[in-house]
Parts: sequence; C-alpha cells; structure tokens
Amino acid sequence: MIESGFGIVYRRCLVAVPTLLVVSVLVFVVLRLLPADPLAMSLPPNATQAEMEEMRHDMGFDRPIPVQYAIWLGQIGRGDFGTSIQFRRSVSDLILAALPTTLELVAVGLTLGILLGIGCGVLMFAWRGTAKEQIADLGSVVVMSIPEFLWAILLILGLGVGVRMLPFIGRIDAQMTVPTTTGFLLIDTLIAGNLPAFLSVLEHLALPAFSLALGLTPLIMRVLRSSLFDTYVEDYIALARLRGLSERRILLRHALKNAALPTVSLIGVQAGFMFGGTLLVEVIYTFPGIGNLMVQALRNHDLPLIQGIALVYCVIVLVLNTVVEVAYLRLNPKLRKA
Amino acid sequence: MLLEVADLNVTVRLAAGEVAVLRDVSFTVEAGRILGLVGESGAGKSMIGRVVARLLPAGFRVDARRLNFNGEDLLSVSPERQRALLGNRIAFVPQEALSALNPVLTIGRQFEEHLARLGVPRRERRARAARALGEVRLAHPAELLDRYPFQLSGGMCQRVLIALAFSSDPALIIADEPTTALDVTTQAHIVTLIRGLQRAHNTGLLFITHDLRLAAHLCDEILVLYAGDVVERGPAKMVFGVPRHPYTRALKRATPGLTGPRLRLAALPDVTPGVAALGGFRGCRFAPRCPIADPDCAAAVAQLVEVAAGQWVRCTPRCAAGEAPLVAAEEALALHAGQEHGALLQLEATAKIYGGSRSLWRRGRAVAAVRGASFTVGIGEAVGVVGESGSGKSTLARLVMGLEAPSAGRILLEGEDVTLPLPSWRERIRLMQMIFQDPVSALNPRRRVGNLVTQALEAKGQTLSRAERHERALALLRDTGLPEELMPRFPPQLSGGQRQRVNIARALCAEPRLLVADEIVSGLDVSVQAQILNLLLRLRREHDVALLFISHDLSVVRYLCERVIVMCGGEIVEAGPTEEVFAAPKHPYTRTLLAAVPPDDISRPWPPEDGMAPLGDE
Amino acid sequence: MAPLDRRAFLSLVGAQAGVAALGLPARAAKSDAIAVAYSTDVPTWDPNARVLANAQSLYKCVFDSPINQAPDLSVKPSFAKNWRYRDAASLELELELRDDAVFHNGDKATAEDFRYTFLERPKAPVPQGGQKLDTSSIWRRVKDIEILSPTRVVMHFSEVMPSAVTWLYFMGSYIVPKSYMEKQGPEGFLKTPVGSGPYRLAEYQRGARIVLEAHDKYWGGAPKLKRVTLEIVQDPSARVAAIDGRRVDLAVDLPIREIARLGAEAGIVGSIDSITDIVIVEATRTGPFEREEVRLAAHHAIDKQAISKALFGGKAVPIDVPAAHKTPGYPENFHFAYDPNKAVALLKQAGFGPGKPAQIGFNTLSGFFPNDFEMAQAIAAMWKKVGIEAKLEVIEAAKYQELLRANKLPEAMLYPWGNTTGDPEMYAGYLLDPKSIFAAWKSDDMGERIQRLVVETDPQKRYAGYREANIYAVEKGYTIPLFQGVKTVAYQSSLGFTKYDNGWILPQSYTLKA
Amino acid sequence: MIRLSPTLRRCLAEPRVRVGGGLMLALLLVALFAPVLAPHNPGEQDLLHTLAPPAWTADGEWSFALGTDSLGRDILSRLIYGARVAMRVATVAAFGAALVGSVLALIAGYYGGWPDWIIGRAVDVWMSFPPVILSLILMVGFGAGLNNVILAIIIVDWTRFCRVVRSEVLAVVKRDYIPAARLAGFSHLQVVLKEIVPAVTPLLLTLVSIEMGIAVVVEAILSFVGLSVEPSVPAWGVMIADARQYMYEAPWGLIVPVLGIFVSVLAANVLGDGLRRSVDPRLAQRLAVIR
Repeated sequence: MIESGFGIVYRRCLVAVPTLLVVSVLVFVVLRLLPADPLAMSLPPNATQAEMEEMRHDMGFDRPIPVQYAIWLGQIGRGDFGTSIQFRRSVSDLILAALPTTLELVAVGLTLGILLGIGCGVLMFAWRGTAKEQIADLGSVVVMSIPEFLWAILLILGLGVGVRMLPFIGRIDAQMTVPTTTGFLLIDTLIAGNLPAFLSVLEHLALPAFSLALGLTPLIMRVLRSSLFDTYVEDYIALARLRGLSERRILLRHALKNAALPTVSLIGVQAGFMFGGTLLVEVIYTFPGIGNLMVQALRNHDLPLIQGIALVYCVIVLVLNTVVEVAYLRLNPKLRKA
Repeated sequence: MLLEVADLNVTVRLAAGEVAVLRDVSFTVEAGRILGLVGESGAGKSMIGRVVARLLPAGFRVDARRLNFNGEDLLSVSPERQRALLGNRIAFVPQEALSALNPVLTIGRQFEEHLARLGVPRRERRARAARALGEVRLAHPAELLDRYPFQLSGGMCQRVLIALAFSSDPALIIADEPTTALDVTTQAHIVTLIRGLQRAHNTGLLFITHDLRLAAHLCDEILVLYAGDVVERGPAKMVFGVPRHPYTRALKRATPGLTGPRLRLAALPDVTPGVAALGGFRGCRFAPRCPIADPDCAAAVAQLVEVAAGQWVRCTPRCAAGEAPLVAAEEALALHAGQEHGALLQLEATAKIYGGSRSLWRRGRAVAAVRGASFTVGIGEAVGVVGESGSGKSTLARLVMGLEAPSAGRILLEGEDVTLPLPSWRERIRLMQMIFQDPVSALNPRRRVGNLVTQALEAKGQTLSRAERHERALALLRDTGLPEELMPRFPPQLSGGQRQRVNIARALCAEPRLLVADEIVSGLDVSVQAQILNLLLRLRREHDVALLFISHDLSVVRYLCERVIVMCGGEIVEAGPTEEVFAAPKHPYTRTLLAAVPPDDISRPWPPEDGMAPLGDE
Repeated sequence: MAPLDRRAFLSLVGAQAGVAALGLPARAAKSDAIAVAYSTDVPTWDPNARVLANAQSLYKCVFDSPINQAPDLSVKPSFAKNWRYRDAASLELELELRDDAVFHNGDKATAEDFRYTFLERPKAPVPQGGQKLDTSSIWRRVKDIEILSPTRVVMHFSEVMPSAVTWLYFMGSYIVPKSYMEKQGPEGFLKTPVGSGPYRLAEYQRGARIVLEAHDKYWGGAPKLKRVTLEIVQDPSARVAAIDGRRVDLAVDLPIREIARLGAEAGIVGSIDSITDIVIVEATRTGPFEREEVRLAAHHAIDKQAISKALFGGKAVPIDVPAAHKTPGYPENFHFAYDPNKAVALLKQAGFGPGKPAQIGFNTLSGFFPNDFEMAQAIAAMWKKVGIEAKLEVIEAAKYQELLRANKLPEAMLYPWGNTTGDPEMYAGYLLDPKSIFAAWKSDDMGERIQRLVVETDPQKRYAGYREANIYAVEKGYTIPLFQGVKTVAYQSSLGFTKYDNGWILPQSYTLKA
Repeated sequence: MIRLSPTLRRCLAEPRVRVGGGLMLALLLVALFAPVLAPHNPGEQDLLHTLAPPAWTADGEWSFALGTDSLGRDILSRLIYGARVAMRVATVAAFGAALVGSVLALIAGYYGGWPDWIIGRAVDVWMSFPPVILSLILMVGFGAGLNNVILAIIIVDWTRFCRVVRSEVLAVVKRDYIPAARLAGFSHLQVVLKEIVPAVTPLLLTLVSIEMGIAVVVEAILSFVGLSVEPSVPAWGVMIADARQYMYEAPWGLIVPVLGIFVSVLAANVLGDGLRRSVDPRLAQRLAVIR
C-alpha cells in the first residue's frame, strides 16, 4: 500500500479517535467492576453517613455506569478531565505538572538505549564468528533477563549506595531551585544559565535513564544484528562486493540502511512500552512523573485521575506509533508514493 | 592473453575429508572473444567466476598452475590490488537482476557510487550515468536515475546492471546466467545488447549458462563442465554441431527441438552427484550415468585429447575417435487422437479482473488477468498453454482448478457447470488435480514422503487402513520412478527432480481424469527436465489422463502437447494443433515468441539482427 | 576478600563522615537553612479542603490556627488571644483575636477572615461534580458568626459542640485570607497560597519539593531558620540514604531498625518517640467475635511488651484503653493483663479449643505506619498459639474505608488512629460511637454513653465520663488497644530539634547550633 | 530408533535449548516439590531472630542458609515457595495467552476478511497502551489474588502472540501446500489443524517460553506495587517490596528474590532463544555469511 507521510498522519489521526474512545470505555468499565467506593478516602473523621451519601450523589457515583461515562465524556468534550478525589485538583493540572518529568526521563532513556543498542548491534555483527560474539550474545541475554525496575534497584544498591557515585533521589539536588518554565529541568536550567544545576539534573537522570536504557538496549542489539545477517545474505551485497566496494562501505552505506527497517519498528513498539517501565522507575527514584502519579492514584482508587492518566498514556503511544511509521516510510521507498 | 587459467583445482574441506569441486580446469579468454561455460547446476561453473574474483566462501582452497589476468598472477596479488581490479578491469553481470540492486537506494545513487569509485569527478557522474543507461537502450534514462529498483521490470534491471558493468570499459566481463530468469523475448534482447556492447568495447566475455543451444549461438568457444571436470572444449559451432563427449551429446538431445521430427528425449538416469558424493569418484565422474561407459572409465580419469581442430574431449579413446555408436535409437513419438472422445473440460469466455474495487480513499486500477478465454480439453488430450510472464496463463490454471473464482464466463467439467461459486468442490477434485510449479513450496516439509503422496486418502470420509495406504504409497512411488527408501524421508532431504516426482505422485493418488501442470519443469536441470517429461508421457499413456500443460518453454510444449494455446496480455491470441501453429504462426506475437527461441540449426543467425526497438516500460 | 561479615558490610554501606568521596557537591553549611527528607506531600494547599493527619505539620508551617498547642500539647493562644462561652448553654463562643496577625501578602488578619474561614467557606454552594470542603462537615453545627469588632467574634452553634474549642487547634482549622482568596479564586489560590503562618510558600513541585521562607512579620516572631527545603521522598530506604549521605539535616518516618543504626553514627541523632496517635485492633460483631469471651481472649493473647521490644526496640508504649497516656481520657489506674492461659480458658468457655480453633478474618494495612504489617503478622502468630486462626490479608486504606462503610470488615482490623489534640472525643468519641462513620464496633450501649458525653459541656465531667467509657469498652472487648504510635526521626546533631508529643514536625521551632 | 522429525532433532542439538530447558525444568521441579525442599515453613515467624545474615557470613548459621527477613522468616524457604507462585503464573499465564492469541491469529490469518479486520483492530487498541499500565488497571478492577494476576496477564499479553503468529500463518498460507491440501480434499478445519498448526507450533513454543519470563516479571511488578497476591502467599515481588525497607542493613533479603526472578527469566529467554535458532530456516544461510 503506497502512501505519503501526510497520508499516514491523516490516517493515524482518524484511527486515534476511535482507539481513544475504546480505551476510555475499557478503562472506565474495568475500574468499576468491583464496587470500590472512591469516596471512602476523603471524608473528615466526624462526617456522618448522610453527608457521605450526599457527596456520593454530588459526584455522580450513584448513577449507572453508562450514565457516568456519558457525563465524563461530556466533561472531556469541554476539556475538563474531572477533579482528582484525593488531591482535590483538576486532573489536567496534575498531569500537566507531572508530564514533563516523565517525557524528559523517557527521552534520555530512549536516546541512551538506542545509541547503546545500535552501537552494540553493529559491534556484535562485526565480531561475527568469533568468541567475542558468543560473549556479547550471552551478555545480551543476561541483561535482557533483568527487568527495568530490578535494574533500578540494583543500580541504587551498586552505584548509589555501595560506591556512592550517583544520586538516586528526586530530579535535582535539594539545595538548588530553578524557575520551572517548561517543566523540562534540562531546558529550564539552561534557560536559567545555571550550569551546576544542569549538571545536577543530568546526574540525577543518570541512574533512572540508564535503568530504562538497559531494558531496551539488548532488544535493539539483537534485532539489528539478526537483520544485518538477513541483509548480508541478499544478492545486492554480494554484487556490491564484486563491484569492489570495501567491507566498511558495504556495511555503512548498504547493509545498515536496510537493516534499520525492522529496528525502527521495534524501537517504536518498545518506546511505548518504556512509558510503562517508567512507572516503577519513577517510584523507586522518587521522580514526580505521571508514573508516580498513576501509582498513587491506583493505590487510592482515585478513578478520575486513573482515567485521565490512562488516556494520556494512550495518546503518547499513538503519537509514538505515528512517528515511527513516518520514519519507517522515509527509510523504505517501497511504501512511498511512486 | 586476457585471462589464462591452467590446471585450476578448487578443493573444500568437508567432514569426510578433502573434495575437489573443480579438477584440472584450463581455458583462456582473449579480448573481444566470448567463451561459453556450459554445465548443469552442481557442475561448479559459478565457482569459476568467484575464483577469478578471489571471493570464495570459507573452507575452499584454490591452487592452479597459472591464473593470470592481463599477465598479473591473481593468486599472489595483494587484496587491495585485487579489489582495485574488481568493478574496474573485471566486471560481473548477475543472474537475479531484481535482487541485485539495493532496494532502498535509487538507481542514480548506486550508479554514481560506482562511477565515484572509478574516479569520475562529481559533476560529470549524473550525465555519464544517464548516457550509460541510454547506451543499453533504456527509454528516458535521466528519469530512471531517480527511480528505485522495485519500480523496474526484470529486463530493465538487467540492462542497468549491464550498463554498470560496461561503464568502466572493463577488459573482462563474467556473466553468470544473465538471462535465465528472464522471458524468452527479453532474453533475446539482452543477448543482442551484450553482444553489441562486447563487440563495441572489444571486451573479453566469460558467459556462464546451462543452455547449450544459447551458448552455441552466442559464444566463440564453449567449455562443457560436468561435476567439476571439463569434459569437452572447442569452437562453439563444432562442439554443438558434432558433440563427441556422451554428456555433451546427451545435453544437446535433452532439450526438445522446436523444428524437425519429434524425437524421444534421451534422458540421462539419476542426477549430478552432490559435493559430498564427489569424493568417492576416482575415475570419470560421469561414468555412473554414461550410457557407453566401460570398466576402465571408472578406474582412471581420461586426459583431454584433441579430436579435431581445437576441439578437445576427455573420454575413452574409442568415443574420442568418434566411433561410439549413437546414444539411443531416435524414436519418433506418436501423436494422441485428441478431440474424438468428447470434451472433458470446456471454458467459455472465462475472465478474471483484479482490483477495480473502489475502497474508501483510493481507487484501485482494474487489471484484467484473463479476458474471455474459451477452449476445450478432450479426454486423454494434452493441451499446452504458452505465453510470457504476465500473460495470464497461471491465473487460467487457478481458474480451472477453482482456486480462484472467475469474474465472468463458465467452466464445464464433463458437460456439467462447475463455475465457482457453485458448490462444485467435491466434483472438481474427483476429476482434476494440479501439479504446482515450485515443489519446495508445494510439499509440506513436516510430512514424510510416504504420507505426502497419499495425502488424498487422509481427507474426510476416506476409510483406508494404514497398511492399504502404505501399499498405495509404494505403488505411486514405483509409478513415478522413485526408490522405495524415500518413503520415510522429508521433502527438504530430496533433490529437485525427486520432489517434483513426489508432487506428481500426489496428484495421481486421486486418479484424476485431468492433470493441470503449471510450469512444473522450468526450475529443473535440463537432464532432470527430460526425465520428468518422459515420465509425463508414460503416465498419460498408462492412466489415459488429460493434461493442461502451462509453460513459457515452447519446445517443451511441442514435445508434450497435441494442441497449443498462445496467450498474451490475458487473451488467447492463437490456438490449434501444435505442429501447424509452430510451423506457420499466424499471430505476430506467436511469431516473435518463436523467433526468440535459439533455433536448433546454428547456421541460422540468432538473435535476428533486425533493430530491436529500445525498451520502454516493459 | 574475607567473607563479607556483617560489620564490614555495614561500614561499607553506612557512609562515614567523608562526604568528599561522593561525586555530590558538599552541601554548603549555610547557617539558617535546612533540608528535610519528608514522607508525604500535602494533597492540596487549600488547608480547609482535606483533613489528612500527616499533612497537618506542613499546613501549620504556612497557615495559622485560632488556637495552638505547645510541645507538651498544652493549649496556648494563637490567632485567638482568649475565648469563653458567653452563655450557660454553651451555644455562644466568644473569641478575642490578635490585631497584629499579618498574611504573607501583607493584608491584616481580621475577624472578617475568621468568619470567612469558619462560616462562609464551609457553607458555600458546591459546583456540579465538585466536592464540599471537609470543614463544611466539621463545622456543620455553626449557625452564625457575629463580628463585634475587628478583634472580637462570637460563634453561634445550632446545638451544643463541646469539642469546638479542641477542633480550633485540630485538623482543617486554618485561617485563610478572604479578600485574596475571593480575588484569586480557588485555582489561583492554589498556584500561590497565602496564609498567616510562620513560613511563606516560596516554591512547590507536587510530590517532589516544598521550599519555605521565613515570614518576617509573623506575630510570634520570625522563625530562626530562614529557608526550609522539604524533599518529598516517598520511599523509606531513599530517606534513610538521604540522611546517611548527609544530604539532608532531618529525615522523618524511617524504618525502626535504621534509626538504631543511624543513631550509632557520628553526627547523627536517631530517635523513636511515642506520640498521641494510637494503634488498635478494631473488633466487629461478626463470626466468633460476636462472643465477648473470644474478643477478650484475643486481647489477653497479645504480648504487647514482646512486640514493642522486637519491632520497635522497646520504644512503643503499650496502652490498655483507646487513648494515649497522660491525655485526659486515659484512666492511669486501669490495666488489662497479657494472660494467654486466661485467653485459652475464655476460648474454651466459648466452645473453641486447640481441636476447634476460632476462625477469624484479620485485615491490616501495609506501609501505612512503621512495621504495621509485621505487627499484624506477629499478633496473628500469638493468636495461633492460643487457638485463634487468623486469616491475614493486607488491604489498601481506600479498601478499608469502603469495607468499614459497608459494614463488611472482618472480625479484626489492625488500624492506626491519629489525634494530635489528645482530646478523648477524638479517640473513643469517633471510634466507638455507632453514629460515627469511623466506628467499626456499633453497639447501642456504647452509643448512649458517648452521646451523653458529646453534649457534656463541663470539661471535668466530660473527661471522667470518657475515662469510664473507655474502661467499659475494653472490658466488653469492643476494642483491643495496643500501643501509642511512634514517630521516627533522624537528624544531624547540628540541628536543634523540638519534639512534639503528637509527632508534629514544625521547622519554626527548630534552630541550628553553631 | 524413534524417527525424530528433523526440526525436533535440531532443537535438542541446540545447546541453548538444553541449558535453558534444563534450568526451566529445574525451576518447575523446585516449585513442584517446594514443601519437601524448603527447610522451614515460609510463613513461620521468629521475632527474636530477624534479619539474620546468610550462613556463609560471620554470624550466619546453616539452618537458615540465606538468613531471615524482617519477621524472622527463612528467606531460602520463601525463595523456594516463591518459585511456586512464579512458575504457576509463568506456565498458566503463558499457555493461556498463547492459546487465546494463536486461535485468534489462526482465524485472522486463514480466513482474513472481516474477522481479520476486527482482530487486527483489537490488536491495534491493545498496542496503543503500555502493558504494565493495563495490567495494573486490570488488577485494580479485579482485586488481589493469583488467579486474577494470571487472568490480567492473559488479557494483556494475548496480542503479543496474535501479532507474531498471524504473520507466520499468513506466510504459511502463501505456500502452495495449503491449496494442495485443499485439492487433496481436506476440509478447512483439516487444513488448519493438519497443515497450518504444525507449521506454526515451533514458533509458538518459542513465544511461550519467552512469555513465561515476561509473566514472571509482570507478577513481580504487580506484587511490588502491592496489587498482586495475598500477603500470606510468599511471592518474589512481595519479598522485594518488603526487603527494600531494609536494603542497607540486610541487602541479601533484596538480592535473593531479585536473583530468583533473574534466573527464571534467564532460563525462559535462553530456552526461547535456542528454540528460535533451531526453528529459524534462514539460519543455515546465515552461517554461510560468517566470513
């Protein structure tokens, strides 16, 4: 199916709306399967039964699920995601405050993961047939067998406590304050021209981002290596060699471009999953991102907040899938309009 | 002397020890001359190309008395120097053109990369590339530079590769089966092009092919290889005209002629030995299959003896002297009666249109694969369908078999209408069976041969016991000339010919009245192809089964079928008794098809010199 | 390398004084600024919206309440200089306010603000889908607030509310600036909250950091520490690492065992202090617990001293009634003995024994207060010894509230109860009054007793009544009190830390030694 | 001599299959015979003997080989019983997800048309959501309990099978032996069962073994957040969550369950890797490329 970049973005947006609707219904219904009473948490000690019923009615929790969903959808139409029960603040405010932290963490983690993954993948392919390849392969299986949140814990034990090399609490050093303009501390510190703060932010990002990267690197390494193998079996590589091109040029100019295709689609999928990974990493490194917010919301049955964050995750993943598909199109002319 | 190869030996280390893949190969290629390397798959002809390029796979060892290119000893030259030669002084033209260009880079990028390596300054590269493409008669070449390989046809890709090869004005070009994957007419154009450029640039050409007749027409000298040994060498006209070595003679008579009497093919038994088996031969490796072999053939390897001016043969003195009797009496084939027994299969204006459906945001262009085909197949009759790729012949086969529903027209079986979507499945498979083109894809790799051939007995409602089914399998194997010990084997463990025989055995299991065969021999070696064709003849006679034979190879159709249908662009342009159609073709397309086939009589010039029109979008 | 013995590992892990080895910038020892590793964030900066026990300390820094408590919890005037009931029926409470209280934005705090906080805001109508302020149900009995002068107000009650004075220094009773709040609107107020407390909110990142700066014009004198950075660190092990690495001056709510370890290090003081919060096992009228003997047996079977020694280093003070020692509601002469044999006897009376153990459900929270889950498991083990089979299950706080409201709690529930005032009504008053939504045990006999006390205006009679009610409840097995809660803190010895008996963490009362 | 099919023989010859498979088998046996192997009852507390270090350290003792946790329970026994939870979740969830995923994939791949469209859209919706978040929300909806964890994992991970198996089915359906089977008189069901399923099974086994590792990780995540099994059930994630509070004083309490998870996921990945290599037809070509 041949298509241009805009065609993809256009089609993706068309698909995005129904997907978001389906996800919102799914989450909305699942959260109400058990008769968990979201109001229970937020009543003063001397409140009476009557007051509780009245508050339940105000919030609309006593109405049937479809009606509640309709009301909620109406609110979203007006851009109001409802108010969090435990924080008594609008859900959109809470998410907007927390989102930059997660985006920044995932951006750094993703970049680190991709660079490491591609570097190791090409290196391992260059070592093909030697003992080093076996070791690297074993290494990749070992790294792959430890999930991000365990890496987060082990890194704290190792580098944070044991060797005391890197900090592992919060996004910046306690003493430093930086005016938050964008919410992305790396940018804010640069805007403020405060270099030590910038370094402190990088230091604080090191361990969590590296934990996330370790979740991605072995996967990219293995996919890139196996697709390089697939590419080297093709005729055009043999013919390039017969045209007298050097091995290095063949690898970089011809093989890598073809091998990039499956790797790009893997990165797209894994980037979406990485947002799930941040959930625990944020809790462990006390990063105030939407992951952290989600865990608090889940623990306190704060339904409006859970639904709000769930939608945000869905939007993020949909955007990522679109970006990857456009990138895939750029790389693979077969899909482009003739 | 451009390329001088003397006593070249290539050995490979296998578990069972050292095996010589090429033994004492000697030949020379002079500038402006074409040497044909002829041999079936497994003969080691591609290995020679890789030896010259010094790009042998791991585990292979090369030693030769002399391996010189323009006086330079290729064996001792430094890897950098060797790489400098490649693509510059020595160029290559591959077989599979469609997959020989990088799919994600434009033609222009890859051409300019090649020119850059030849030291052409950046400014001139694009113009030079366009000019080279024009030289190979590609229409509006400048525009082609910005297109991708997948947007070109097989023929056009091959032309681009030829332009690439000739762009460095090389001294030597090695073309490894450049036309095998192409249609007959395209093959003719490409051969003309190669010969034209070769003469213009006075290049030495090493032309590797399995088609002896094609080599005879194109090449100045021919060297026939069998399992790594040079069995015959000499001027093309003499080697083809008066072949002395039994293998060369068998090769010549293994492909049915397009003209002259229809003679039974001399099919060599068995297949070329695999690399592992080569170790076991001390003497002539062709002895086990040689019809005139005698004891001392297997004892020692004969030396090449010059039997005539420039023609050398490696065989016993008796055959070298030319007295060896003809291989087998040439037996004329009787034709089958044909229509009198009534029609088994009838097609009335059957058509198949693809696409054209108006999906939400994209209007599909309607493609007519088959337009209004009408013909009948008599009981026990063999009808051939010929045409180039894209002519709709395969679609026709799938329509007949009911694998696809026709867009229009009717299909009658024994007079009864079985056109889909009528519920005719049971009826259809009782009477008709299909033999698929690619035996690798047609046989489930996880089923044993014994189980595969009797797969029809596994269907619902069959009540045969395991023993009866085993018997039936053995009978089918014998019927198709397969040894019994193949029963427990799995398809990947069989040779190409054996797999096709299993394919046929499976089709016969349900005792059909009509066999539909879609290009079942095109992928096989010539000698194996002959075995299958003879098998089909025998089976038709013994089982009185009709045959709808689809092929692009006119000579094969002439050998098997009484009547022929010529298809072009989805339409039947001509039909009739094979002899009449081939002797006096009425439709111009049939004429071009026939002209494109290298004639048996090598004195007639081929390919015809009339100006081949520059190739647009094929 | 010698096998890693415990001492070696601890020294490797515990950071010696040398901060230089770290890659971390050594913290500038500014004289008047401290960093605190705090455990929770405020749910919202609207102090009247939600009453959460562990957020009160943070609110008290930024907002002022009419009355306050000294470290020993004795009542002392704050925004209100003095107060008394004008009438015999105790329906009109007159308060004289200070005239020198100033909000952070410079506005003077007056009677208008008092009336706005305790009458206008609670009674304000709620937009659709929104939620009422918690103060609206706390002060529902306030009929009107009469302003006699900028410094004199009278609170008129629709019915008697003896605990009104106590509530004026309890949760949610924080003065908010009327003009500023009405001008900014609720969301605007939340962006830059303004109160009349000792500290101004300089910077806030939800769930991460709260930065307080001293409010110079505070009527009680500007606090000594000019800048306090509270680092919100939910993870206990991370808080331990923060104080361990000397990256904060004070770390709050740490695992018990870590306090002992940190205390042993040079320059760090670790302290476990019992506070007025209490930990009890709530009983419900279900299953075997319907029999009084089984409930009493369950109480007798618990060896509170052993648990205190094992899980709290002996620092958790056992209690025999649902109240803290030295609070008016605690009958000092009453004791409930740990007597497993009596427990077994009682069980036999109720028809249970080793062969036929009493099967009960036992829920607990986890991570809510120090060693909560460990304590529950220890109790379950002790019950097992006497023949009570407890099926232990951890539930979330939200789940507990829901089961409580739906009366579906199992026989026993281990639950902490906060009460910074020490007032007995805030203990038994809410825990045992069937009409309260927090009462697990609902029985009419307790209901009458408490209803009489809720309207008892004479404080001495009220306190005596609660003491007697508490004894009655424990002897009937309506509740199984265990310990007074503990507050765990660790701070650098350079910090002048003031310990509040109710666990408050108030930087305005701290100093930095030279 | 039993006539092994070439694929099976190739599988057993692959070292990774032997190592991974062996390790996985060992884990399953440990889980099965936990009551026999574990020295103590995992829930039995001894409040006077808490946070004891492993035996090989100075004041460790062999009766509590890996030391005790904050409640004086034997860590080794809890590790062994933890394997029970992990293996039960791994096997049941992985095979459950495999069953659901591959059945839908077969329908989508073989029949195409609207079922393919619907299943494709369902996969798209699933793929537009991080799996960890979905499983957490499901657990909040279902409530705690091992069976709920297994159900949640199946609901989340069936798309992982469906996507991969469907593309494999599409590849197989293109092969001529499928129409050939139809021509031999096979019914659609026979074609699917006798021709397609055997072709897809090796890939399915590879995915199942990898999914076992993923299931263990998801269970660990859920119990780490406190949304998984009841507290009385010793699960590795719970052990990690508990031990984190004493990470400085008793790091072994944390390292032991982490090792437990690591070993089981490693076994799953190595086995999966081995199966994939022996199943992958292109491997033979690839070896020729090694130069």
